[in-house]
Amino acid sequence: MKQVFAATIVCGVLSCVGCGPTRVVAPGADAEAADRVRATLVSASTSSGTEQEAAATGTGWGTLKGRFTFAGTPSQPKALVVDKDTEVCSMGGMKLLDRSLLVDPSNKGLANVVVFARKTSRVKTAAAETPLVFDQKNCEFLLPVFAARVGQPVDVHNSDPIGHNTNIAGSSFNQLVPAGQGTAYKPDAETGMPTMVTCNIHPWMKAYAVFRKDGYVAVSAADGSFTISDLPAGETIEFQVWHERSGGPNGAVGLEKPELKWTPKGRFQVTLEPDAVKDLGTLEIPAASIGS
Amino acid sequence: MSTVAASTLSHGTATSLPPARKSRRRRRPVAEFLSTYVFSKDHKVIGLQFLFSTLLWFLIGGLLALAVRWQIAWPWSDVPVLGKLFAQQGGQMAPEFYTMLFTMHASVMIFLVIIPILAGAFGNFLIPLMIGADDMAFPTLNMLSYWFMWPAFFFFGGSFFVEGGAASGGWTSYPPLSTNMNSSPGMGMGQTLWLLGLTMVGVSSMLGSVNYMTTIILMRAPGMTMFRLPMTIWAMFITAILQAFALPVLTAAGFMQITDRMLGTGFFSPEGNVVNNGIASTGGGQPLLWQHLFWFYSHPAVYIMILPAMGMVSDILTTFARKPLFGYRPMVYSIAGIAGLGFIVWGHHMFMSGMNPALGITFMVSTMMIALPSAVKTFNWLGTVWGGRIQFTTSMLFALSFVSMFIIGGLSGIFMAATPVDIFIHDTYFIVAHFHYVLFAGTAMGVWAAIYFWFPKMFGRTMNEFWGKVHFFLTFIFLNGTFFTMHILGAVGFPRRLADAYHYETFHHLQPLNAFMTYCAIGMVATQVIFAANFFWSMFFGPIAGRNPWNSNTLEWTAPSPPGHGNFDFQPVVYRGPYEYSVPGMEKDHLMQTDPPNALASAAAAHAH
Amino acid sequence: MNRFSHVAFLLAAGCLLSAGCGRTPPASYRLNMVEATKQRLTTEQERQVATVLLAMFGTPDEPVALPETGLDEAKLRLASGPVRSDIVGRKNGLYREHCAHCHGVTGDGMGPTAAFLKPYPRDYRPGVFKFKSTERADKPTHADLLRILRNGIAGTSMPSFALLSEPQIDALVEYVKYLSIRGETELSLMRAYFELDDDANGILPETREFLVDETLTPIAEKWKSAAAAQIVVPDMPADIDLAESIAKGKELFYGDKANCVKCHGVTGLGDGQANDYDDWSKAIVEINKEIEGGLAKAGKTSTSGMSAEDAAEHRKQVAWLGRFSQVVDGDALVPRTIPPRNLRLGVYRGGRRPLDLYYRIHAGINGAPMPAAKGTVPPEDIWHIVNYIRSLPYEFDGELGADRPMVARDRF
Amino acid sequence: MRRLGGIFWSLIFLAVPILGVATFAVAPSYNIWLPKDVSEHGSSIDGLFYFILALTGVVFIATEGLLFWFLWKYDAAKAKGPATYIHGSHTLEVVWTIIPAATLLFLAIYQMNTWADVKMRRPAMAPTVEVVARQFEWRLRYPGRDGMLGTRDDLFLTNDLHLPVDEDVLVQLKSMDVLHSFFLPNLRIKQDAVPGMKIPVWFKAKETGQFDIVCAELCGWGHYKMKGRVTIESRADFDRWLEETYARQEATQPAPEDTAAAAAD
Repeated sequence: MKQVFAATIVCGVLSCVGCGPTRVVAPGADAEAADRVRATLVSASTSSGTEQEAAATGTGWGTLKGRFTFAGTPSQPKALVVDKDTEVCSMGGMKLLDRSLLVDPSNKGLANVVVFARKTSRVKTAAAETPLVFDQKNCEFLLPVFAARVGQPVDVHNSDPIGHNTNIAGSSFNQLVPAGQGTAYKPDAETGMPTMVTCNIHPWMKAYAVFRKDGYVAVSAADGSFTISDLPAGETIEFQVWHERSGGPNGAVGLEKPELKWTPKGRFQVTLEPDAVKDLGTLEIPAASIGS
Repeated sequence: MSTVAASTLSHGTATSLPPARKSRRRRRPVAEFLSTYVFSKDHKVIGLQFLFSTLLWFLIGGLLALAVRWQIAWPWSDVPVLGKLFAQQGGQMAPEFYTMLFTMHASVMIFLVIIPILAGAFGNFLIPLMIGADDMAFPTLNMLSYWFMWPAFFFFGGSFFVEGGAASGGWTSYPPLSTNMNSSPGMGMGQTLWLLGLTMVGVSSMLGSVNYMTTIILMRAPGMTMFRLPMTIWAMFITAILQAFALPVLTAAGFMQITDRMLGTGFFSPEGNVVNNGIASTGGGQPLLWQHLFWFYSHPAVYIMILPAMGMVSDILTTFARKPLFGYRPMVYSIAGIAGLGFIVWGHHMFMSGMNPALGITFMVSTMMIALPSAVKTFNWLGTVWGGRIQFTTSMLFALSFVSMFIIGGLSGIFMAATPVDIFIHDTYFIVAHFHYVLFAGTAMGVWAAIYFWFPKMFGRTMNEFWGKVHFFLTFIFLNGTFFTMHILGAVGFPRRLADAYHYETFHHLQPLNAFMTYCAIGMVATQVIFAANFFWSMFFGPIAGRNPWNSNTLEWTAPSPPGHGNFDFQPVVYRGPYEYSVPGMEKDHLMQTDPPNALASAAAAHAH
Repeated sequence: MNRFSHVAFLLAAGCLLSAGCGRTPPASYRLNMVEATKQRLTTEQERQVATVLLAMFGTPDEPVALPETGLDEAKLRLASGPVRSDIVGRKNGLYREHCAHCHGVTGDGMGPTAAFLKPYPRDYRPGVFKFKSTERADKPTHADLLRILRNGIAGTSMPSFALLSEPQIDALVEYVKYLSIRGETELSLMRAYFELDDDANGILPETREFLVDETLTPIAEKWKSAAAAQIVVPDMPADIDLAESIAKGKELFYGDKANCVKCHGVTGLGDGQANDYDDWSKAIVEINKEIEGGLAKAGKTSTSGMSAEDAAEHRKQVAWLGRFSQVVDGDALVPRTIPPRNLRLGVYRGGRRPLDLYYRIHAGINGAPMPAAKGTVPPEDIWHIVNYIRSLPYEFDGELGADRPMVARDRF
Repeated sequence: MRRLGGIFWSLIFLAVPILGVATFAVAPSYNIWLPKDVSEHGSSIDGLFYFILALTGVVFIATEGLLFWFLWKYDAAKAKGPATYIHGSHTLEVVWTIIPAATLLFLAIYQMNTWADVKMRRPAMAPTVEVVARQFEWRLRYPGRDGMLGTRDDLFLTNDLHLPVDEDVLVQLKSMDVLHSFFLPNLRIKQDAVPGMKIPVWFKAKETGQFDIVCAELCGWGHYKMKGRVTIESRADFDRWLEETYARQEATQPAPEDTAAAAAD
């Protein structure tokens, strides 16, 4: 008899093998809706419904400044694993430290926070022709976060006696940079959120680059302060705030600042007066919003 | 049928006796149940446990075969039932899944069905009964031999659910494919479990074979000389010897492969062998070594898988031909001859393996020679049927089909033995046809014959003859439809184990034929539902059978059906060989081994008047 | 008891037979769940992406190619759908017959066999291909993909399909492009949600402007312009003899200008760099870091001290991290480091023509750490490096032992 | 009823030899038979195949026929009287032991020569081509102009084997990872490729044409993928092909068809 029951069980198992691999359920498409969408796509007629441009465009130029601080005590930065070219990369036993969370011990200032304007109606100056220098020394990018304007020449430089390569993720750029020389690069597209820059020869080397068409972008200094000047006044500009370690979506820094309409996507809005400096004062980033 | 099925007792005296039950001291019912049905040391219960387990795995193996056939007939098409598993892939099975399917089909059928059902189920059930012993020599070993199968069941069954799936290196699991975890999915945990399972089956068989040899040598009833043993017992005896001598080699080889995989010993893979950009193997091993060791066991093993069937068929043929076995001693000698030669022919599996071709010639000759005893046996079976009075019972039909099919399987073997021809048909469907004719059309049919024949002795009831014949008819048709066509597939050179052979121009046109074979295979498996239904129905509701429903001669038919603990309600004494049918000058057409000579005399006297 | 067991048996037989009637749902494309979760899309947003993609690209059985994609739907039909032959005996469903079990029905490089292969099969969805005749950031040309299909990729599990008929290979290439364009569109749609203004309340505009003009066309254009972006290869310097060229190449190989030695190693055995990833794996590595770090941090912080909404926020974050790790387990392969090529085996994945090596060195390998030498190393020097590399498998080098060339001889 | 039973069953068993022979008889007309043989030694292999087929065919028909006849004649329902009481016949046993033994022994000796030709009598020559089996493709390497394998002018190819007709060719067979088997159905050649072994395979093709290369030893999940093609062509064509392929392998500029396709793209 037992065997009979065993048979039943086994047959049961055999007949209902349909579980498949343990993957999360991906939502399926809505067929009717899809047909409707396809209809609109194949119809050459350009249906209206595009979001119109920002209406108000004032005159004059203003400046935005502020200062980011970190509420809480940052943990001791970890030392990076340096296993190649140690004679250069850890000269005299010098350790390379993880620079993803740099807080000024004196005034809690948080460095390397990126602030950039998402869209502006006007731009004051054209991209400068003087090349920016993005240098690396002792197997470390000198700038942990590097902001540049699209079209502005960048001299990706190597001040080390050894060769590097610089690989800007999501761009066309992954070039050899010979010792003591530089390689010219002209950012050709906006990055949106900052993108990672690495050296494949020394995988611990890491930095971030952000390229903007209008060049309205700032990286907070060691004391956490930042300034964006020559912004178009008289219109509501939405700014995006980013930090490498932020736990928000794509590194966005969300703050509790209703007066600035600060969203969880790390965006706030300000309207500048002509020839005036708007100081946002101290923007305190809670420890909780900084991810691992 | 009715007269045959009707129980006629050979012993007027025995009927009055109640079925013997050794008085056991009362225990709690649970313990009672456990010791009687689960951890029983009674050879009959153990035999039945083997029978049920193996039949269950027979079903699983058959379903695996169906999945394999589906892929061969309609490659990459939506698989029924299994398709749900592959929803992510549009319902088509992945090639490694296919390799896993045929690997496990072969492994299950060989190691969990054929070997244990012959030696385990029928060996256990029949040996003591047919030699007149009240049980095996070592009941505890006997119990262990069954319970050592369970780890194997779990290893084989469980391996389907580990990462990468079950073993997928073919049932021969040739290294380096099988020793290198990188070589294929299923070569990880699955293959290890497979090897462990194999070892467990080996242990079980070993315990069994020791037991069988001892029992047959020491515990025969008074008067049961070696040359009065029924062929079944002779076959079991020699099978046991084969196992005892061949198995250690396989077990050792299996452990070598395990250490190759787990500890990086390099028995089987050459140095610096890189598979799938994995880590290079170390230690200069030799892949052919495994093939030698493996086939040194596995060739005798194919005789382990057929000899007992031959023995049982011999007994069934004589019973239903009502005629003595033709050439009893030649039959015994040929079994012994097969067993002896079986140890020096393993190389014929390796003609194309890169083994020294000169060695190939040696093995060709020995292989040709091993066809001889098989031929002798076949002629003797024909001789047995000749001049008989054939009763077409289901059991007899299966037995006859065994002879008929074994002829095909035997003859097709000669093609493979001829080395030059083997160059072309090696690893094609010709060999697949060959071993399916021997193992399915041969052994499996023999097993069915034996089940229909001894079912009354196992459960005290006879199986339904009509449905039995339907079962035989359909199985017989479908199996030939499936397997005979494989010969001509092989003649085209259609290789085995290919997930999709139709992108080769040479084989492109063979798809319809394969589709036909798959239909037959589906029919064949579906037919077994009839058998299963008949089996379980008759177990409970079949007509009650007496001690000797088939008017057969051998000792088990003098015991009650089913025999109680201790088998015989009187000590059987043997006066003659097992095949005294249609002895002239007697009204009864069978003369049991236990019939005392005086009964014979009186019968003769009665005849005189 | 008897009857019951009998019934049990009939049940067993019954469920076996009835199981035969189980049908399989039609094949469907799987959403890029990793990106969707990374972008924290809601279920509605995921469904919108799926719907829009269905509208723009159809299903694996009935692919759709908008004219903007520049794809040939006839070819796609030949390659798509389940494996079958039509009346005239022409094979359809080529992709699922030859490719899907590694590259996956969706082209996500996650077919059933994928996880096992070293290296992993390509994930078409980011639209990044390694071996091509165009500059690093550009798409491969049709001819490049044809070459890969014909020759396979030596040293990987990508076999050669040279024995398929021309139209069949052509159809497969077209289908790979289709899957790639589809995947890129999916990515940019999913990323578009973050760029949305807040007044759009999380719904992408389902207009022709946005979907075709702003999303699909730029992607398709890159594919169309690939042919124009083919690298112009100067002729190999003829005035210099091979031995000399090889000597120069060796100098450059070890010099800190070309710097090959840093990764391919002093011996050229590819042992210079052990712990770098290709872009596909690196993305997953970063995600795993984020998840592990986040969960570890969450484990340390207690919600007790927080305000209600902070606590809610915190719980939401933890839930997201949990789901993300679950998604990555199911929808991404375990990242593996990518070793630099062993140059002494004589196995050249992108092809062994000097031309192929020139392309690799000139433009680097997109998606892989291999940087571009163009601009740093002048063309004729690149040719010298090519010659040197081609000589490595046959180089008799005392330090490496006299048996080293045997490597080339026995395993190319 | 029971009479009919006996008749029915014996006819079933009669169907075995009839249908069996029929299958083999009609198979060739459906082209389900030995593929076209283009090798020199193939004829002797096929001859042997037919010889064994005939031999076994006779035995098959005889034995199955006898079985049917006995079933038909000795059906208990029809035959009168008791069964023949006989335990065997020594002479018969001897006869049907000696005859098969002689036949089988003859068969064994008769085919040794063919076997030796295909597998033992290696022609004294350098390898025409090296075939290295790999999961899951056939890697081919031709010695270049210097006729030596392992030098810089080697020619590397995959799956597409070209060989000259009417010449002895020697294939040096190796495996890179696991067991494979080099199976040329139309050339009646099969040889396992074993990692760590260099196995010579030789044959002479009689006709030009294109034929399949099949892997006949399970080599992993992609076993079925190992499709190769052997092109047998005249010496002149073969040499031209070698030159062209070598030129293509050494290309330093994109092939015109590539740029053309690119332009068209």
